[in-house]
Amino acid sequence: MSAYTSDEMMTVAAARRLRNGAVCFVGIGLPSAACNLARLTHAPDLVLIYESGTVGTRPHVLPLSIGDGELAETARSVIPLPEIFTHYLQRGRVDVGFLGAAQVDRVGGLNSTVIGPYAAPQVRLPGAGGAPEIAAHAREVLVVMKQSTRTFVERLDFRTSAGRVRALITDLGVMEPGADGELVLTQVYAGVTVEQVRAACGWPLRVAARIAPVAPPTPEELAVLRDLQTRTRAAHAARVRLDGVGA
Amino acid sequence: MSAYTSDEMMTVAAARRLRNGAVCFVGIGLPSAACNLARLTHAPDLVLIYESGTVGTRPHVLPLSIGDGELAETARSVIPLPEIFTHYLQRGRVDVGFLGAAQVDRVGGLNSTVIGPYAAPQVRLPGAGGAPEIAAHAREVLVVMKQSTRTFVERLDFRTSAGRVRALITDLGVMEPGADGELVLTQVYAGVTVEQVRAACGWPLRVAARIAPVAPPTPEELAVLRDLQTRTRAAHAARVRLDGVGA
Amino acid sequence: MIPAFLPLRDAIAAHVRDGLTVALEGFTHLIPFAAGHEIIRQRRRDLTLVRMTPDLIYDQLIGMGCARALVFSWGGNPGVGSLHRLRDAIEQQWPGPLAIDEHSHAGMAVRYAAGAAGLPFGILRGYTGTDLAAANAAHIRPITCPFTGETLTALPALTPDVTILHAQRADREGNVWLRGIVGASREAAMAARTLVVTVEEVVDALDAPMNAFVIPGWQVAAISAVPGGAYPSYALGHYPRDNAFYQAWDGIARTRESFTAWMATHVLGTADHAAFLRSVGGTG
Amino acid sequence: MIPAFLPLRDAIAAHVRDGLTVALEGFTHLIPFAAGHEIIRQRRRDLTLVRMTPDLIYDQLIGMGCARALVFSWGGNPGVGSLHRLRDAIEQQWPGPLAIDEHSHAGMAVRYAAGAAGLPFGILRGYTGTDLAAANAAHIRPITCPFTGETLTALPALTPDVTILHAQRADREGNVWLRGIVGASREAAMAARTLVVTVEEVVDALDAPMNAFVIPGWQVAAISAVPGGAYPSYALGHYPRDNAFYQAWDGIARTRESFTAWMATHVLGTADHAAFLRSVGGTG
Repeated sequence: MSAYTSDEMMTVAAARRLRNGAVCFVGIGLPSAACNLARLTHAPDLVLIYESGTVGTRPHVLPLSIGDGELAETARSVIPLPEIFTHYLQRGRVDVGFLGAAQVDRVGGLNSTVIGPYAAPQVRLPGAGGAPEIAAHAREVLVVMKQSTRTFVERLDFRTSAGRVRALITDLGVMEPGADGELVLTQVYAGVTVEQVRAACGWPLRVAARIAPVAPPTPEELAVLRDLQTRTRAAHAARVRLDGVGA
Repeated sequence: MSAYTSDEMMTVAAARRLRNGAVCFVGIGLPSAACNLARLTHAPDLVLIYESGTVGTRPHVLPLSIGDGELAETARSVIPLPEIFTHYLQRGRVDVGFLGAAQVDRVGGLNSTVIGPYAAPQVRLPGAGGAPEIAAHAREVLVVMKQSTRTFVERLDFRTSAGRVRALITDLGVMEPGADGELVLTQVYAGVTVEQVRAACGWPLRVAARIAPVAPPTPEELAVLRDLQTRTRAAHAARVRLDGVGA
Repeated sequence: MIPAFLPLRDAIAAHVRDGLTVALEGFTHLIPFAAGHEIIRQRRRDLTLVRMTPDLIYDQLIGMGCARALVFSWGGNPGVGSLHRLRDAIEQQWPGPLAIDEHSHAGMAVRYAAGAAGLPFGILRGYTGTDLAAANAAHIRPITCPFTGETLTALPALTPDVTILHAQRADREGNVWLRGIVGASREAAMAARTLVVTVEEVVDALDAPMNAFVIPGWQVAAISAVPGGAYPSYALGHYPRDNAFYQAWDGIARTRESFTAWMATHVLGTADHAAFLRSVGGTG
Repeated sequence: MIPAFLPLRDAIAAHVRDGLTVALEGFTHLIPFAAGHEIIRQRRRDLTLVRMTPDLIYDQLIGMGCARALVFSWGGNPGVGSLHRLRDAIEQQWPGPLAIDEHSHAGMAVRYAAGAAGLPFGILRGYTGTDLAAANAAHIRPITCPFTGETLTALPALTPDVTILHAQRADREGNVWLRGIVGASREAAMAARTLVVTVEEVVDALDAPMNAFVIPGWQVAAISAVPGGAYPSYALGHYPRDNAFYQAWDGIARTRESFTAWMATHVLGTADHAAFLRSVGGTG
């Protein structure tokens, strides 16, 4: 169990940032894995809110979509989506919001809209979803993204959400905003050098005077995460048959 | 059964105005009696909406308050009150709104707020409730009020809702707006003279060239109405005891 | 995380302080009478009371001198007539002056909804052709649609310091389930800085159907189990509205003397809601 | 009063005409796939398609040339990746150009809610510091709070000509009960000029709990019983989401050729939804 992937390290590093009892606005993918890992380890009373309208949900397998039935069936309450954005997010009831994106800039601005010009994009990305208001209203915003010079860019092609990031957790380390708002490398994972992090960043990355060490995933963290992902893969691979439906 | 009161005639006249299938925004008191009388006689598919959030309700006894349990238990759906005013009334889904008031003027403006100046009233009345928006948004507004020179006034002390009235049904007859919006007497009940109606009105009442006759309550109308009111009085007189509660 | 489960006396003492803006909501149904009586027993003063329909409990709070202001849309005894104590306060300033911030039902719903949504104001097509806006210009203003140019009405958000609700049921995590007519309870709860709830019962599992109106426990500051806590209003599934009491209130509240005597006996003279219920003949 | 109970083919033919603005809502759950396929079979054109999350069914409608515009807030295959047909339309104008009116989820919810409320616009604290407003100035404008002076964002109401929903159940009066994740279905339904619903089953009595999300039959224009009508999305209590199909769609839709062939076989080549389900191996 000593070997682990950089994705696993990133997920574990994100999970550790969540204090027990926090109210989290959870996105699909890595944020969902991190939040549920935290809930299944050190933070059993984490309140997970998915934008589909499920509040206080405790899924047994990770959802593929933001609105899988698993989320509804394990939720404390299932409410209309508009109330998630008004009564919870905009009203200031969300402690932690998680975001990812196709591009991030040095102040934590995010792009998930287009690569190239908006009117004639080279790549049309999915778009904003909940991101602009999560970035605006969650007390604390965490961004989780794998690093590359293609995605950590000097200039965003489109600003989908404003920079207001408490921590940017990558597959190499962690960046946090300095006093002027520019992201500073504050942690690197075991076996990663500062030069590696710099090389995978598209702007000249500032580095903190003191780089904090990050403990590798514990055996428990790895076991819980892998178990969750195994259950999830099995659940998502099964084709659905409707033979009984309408019979 | 040939004898009937002027209140009964007024309720029956109001009930007859409701076509089967209409969506009615119902207020407490006489409107509620009229709507349920219509539902129990010629308009079984009348859709009754009470502002408390009960949609498509079919009470067995008339409610004393706008939110009696009877309304919830016999409703097709029970929804939050704000949706009644937004999704139903303001969105234009209500065919008929019923109003009453302490004062009415010659264009159907209504006062249910104060007698005397607003800042220092002689009589503080309950206030607007749903009236301003019912008057504004229902396709058709019916007002039901007993006539007197004290209540049918030249000048309102306060305009709680704007005049936009299809018919003003009194205990003596019916007034409807003319081309310029001023109310004109168009019907009088059997046994009532035009002079009586004029004498009980605080402004010089216009009278239509042809006054339509109004058929007295039928035996069925009277029987259904009296039965409903008898059931209702019995239900409201019973004191509630909570001996089992919390046991 | 989990709300404090407190005796009602302690919940009111902890959260309802002199001078605060307090909303006791519930539209005819689930009106938190027990909480209102406890506020009277603790002789709170200078409250700004918010409620769509003041009802008897606000008649009592106003008559007992707890309020300096009232935010409302319909102040009567439903199906019966006046609230005599509310009238006396406005018409004769007894027991003291009462400032009013008056709206329509639709307007109050919009104001709560704006507060619940974290917005500074809400909009409606309303108040047109009425004297309401002129009477309350501080809280009712025109606004222009930036797309159509149409003029609508803007109203400021309501964000009570404390909202108090009564519900049928809470579980041990403090999740609260309201069932039946809910009025603007959801919006009043979400608009509040602090939410206090009384319930008919605390159970191990809510057993609420999916999509029920459940307030998560982590949003609730304090919960008090108060069986009969909505009486003489009602709690669907527990006891009906005491319409006869509502009718009797008209006589009790008509004079200052009969009102004061009744309150001295049944509210100030009772230690808690169970004693109140016994004293009015609701139990025992 | 009571909606028309029609075969889906007739319901679509009667209500979805070329050039209309049509919203097929349902957030991941209860997505009306059968209705979308029927629109494709009937070769509707120039539709303005409205949906928070376009999902596979809009990928199909767009790829088959039914749409001239898209109003949306997130256009991907959830948890999988791109909607390749949506991308191809925007990036390469295939099979034709696609105008877009793009928002955030919060913004789309506000737009539906404004439409549902009969207001010309809605407001939110949103879009601040983003490029969205500049990219879509026709539909995103600043507005000033008349009480605080704060600048907020105004968005125009959405009022689809036709909203189509899928639900678990309707009764014989046409009352419709949706259970589980509802997304913005309520607002999309109330905003619509015409509401068309497909259901898993029509029953004698809904047996919905009080406070359930029930749409009164008199607001529904047409109801079609279509078992499996949300597949490969899901209907809670009837069948789960076919996550494996969503993953497989990535390969099917990746090229114009594989997409067109699949649609020819499974949608254009099937007479109705039952035949579609058989053809994709969901039944039979």
